[in-house]
Amino acid sequence: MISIQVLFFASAREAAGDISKKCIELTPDEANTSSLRRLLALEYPGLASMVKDEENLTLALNEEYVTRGQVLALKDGDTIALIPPISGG
Amino acid sequence: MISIQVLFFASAREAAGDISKKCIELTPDEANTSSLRRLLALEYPGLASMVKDEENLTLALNEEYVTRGQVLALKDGDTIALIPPISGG
Amino acid sequence: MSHSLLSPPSTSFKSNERYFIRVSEQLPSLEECSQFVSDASCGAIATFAGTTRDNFQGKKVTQLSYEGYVPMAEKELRGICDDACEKFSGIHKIAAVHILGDCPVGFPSVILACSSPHRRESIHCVEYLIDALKARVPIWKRECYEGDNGSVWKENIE
Amino acid sequence: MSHSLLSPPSTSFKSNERYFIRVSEQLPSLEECSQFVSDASCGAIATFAGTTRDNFQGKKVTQLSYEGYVPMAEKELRGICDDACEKFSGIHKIAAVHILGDCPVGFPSVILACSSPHRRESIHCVEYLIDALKARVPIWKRECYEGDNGSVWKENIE
Repeated sequence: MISIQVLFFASAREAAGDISKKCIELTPDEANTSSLRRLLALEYPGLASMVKDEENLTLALNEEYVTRGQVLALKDGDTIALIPPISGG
Repeated sequence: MISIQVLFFASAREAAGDISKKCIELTPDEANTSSLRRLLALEYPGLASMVKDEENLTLALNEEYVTRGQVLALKDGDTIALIPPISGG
Repeated sequence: MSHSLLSPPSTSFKSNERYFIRVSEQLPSLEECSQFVSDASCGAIATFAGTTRDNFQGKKVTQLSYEGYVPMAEKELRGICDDACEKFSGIHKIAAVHILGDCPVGFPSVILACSSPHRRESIHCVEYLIDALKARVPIWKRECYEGDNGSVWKENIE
Repeated sequence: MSHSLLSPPSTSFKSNERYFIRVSEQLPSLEECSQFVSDASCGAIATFAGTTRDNFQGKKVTQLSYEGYVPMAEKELRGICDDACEKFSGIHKIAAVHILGDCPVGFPSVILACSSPHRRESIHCVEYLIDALKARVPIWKRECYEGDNGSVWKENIE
């Protein structure tokens, strides 16, 4: 098992029930961004439609955006942030 | 005779011997911008080459630029400014 | 902090750093950002400030409230500054600061400033910076409306 | 004049006038120009400041000294603002101020600021304003060099 940290922001944070941060354990089989999206959808039903939709929610792995369509391996200690459409400025 | 006011700025002011302002009398025949340039060249030899060259010195009549090539009539009480190449900013 | 009418380039806000990046609840002032980028070798300073508007599609806006992924937002801002300096070779210094938390109507939420020897590059750079900020920096704004009209998370569309 | 870190739109420098035009020995500050144009209906403020550079073609510049045909310069600035508002329909307010007399290295000689509901127009407007100012406004600068290198009247070429 590996342990990663998940950060929730803005509408994703609210959809998950106002959770900002969660430590999640993954089996070696689940240790990638695609499986993580599925697990988060199961754990947070309110977040499901958002987290399964790459158009709607981008991931950042250790403060780097994950390109749409890309599936990245996760390792122990990684930080994943859930990034809904941004609106800075 | 009509009487106009001539204002000298920057390099034109210095070329005329550091004169900023001068009242000039014109006969009805001389009452236009083209004759004024000739008269100023005679009166201020240091200014002559500059004031005869429309490329180098623009006139403003009552705070409006005189378009290159244009000869405007002057009337009593008019103000003409000698505008060397500008360099604001 | 006190400014005379004719503000000299202050030494109090000088720095050897090329960038002044900050995402925080305390937004530096326009004057501080401008002073940071000002330099004797530069003849041009361009700035852009985004401020809270009082209306959106006919609804009266009372304030915006900002949330950010701070370390990544500052990292992205730094990346945008690097890209800008590569794109506009004359750029000397850049300030890029963004507020977090509440931003009432009329207050600035973002300030960008840059300096260059000549004017064209600073002006174009500031436009590049705000476009890139809106496209890349993980910050979110919630728009709050008057009365019972609630609030919504906005989305930069452009 | 004192500014908090988070500067609100000051009421002290507000005006019902659309333009703030000044050509004088006392240059208003960037903050004052920005405050003049700021408005609750506007989400964008762009500014440009031209400052005295310390060098020109390898010669060390000590200061610039400005002379202006003041009433006509202010009239031309007003004309430029009118043209800008016609060209960029979203522009709300404009400040356009220029110094006269000496302007030491690092000090601003000209400040332009404008506001609009959205960002694009303010940024493009500020570029239009400085280009037009350099082309039309009857102001002259003498560049003074270090040591025995004298001074020359400059000419805007662009």
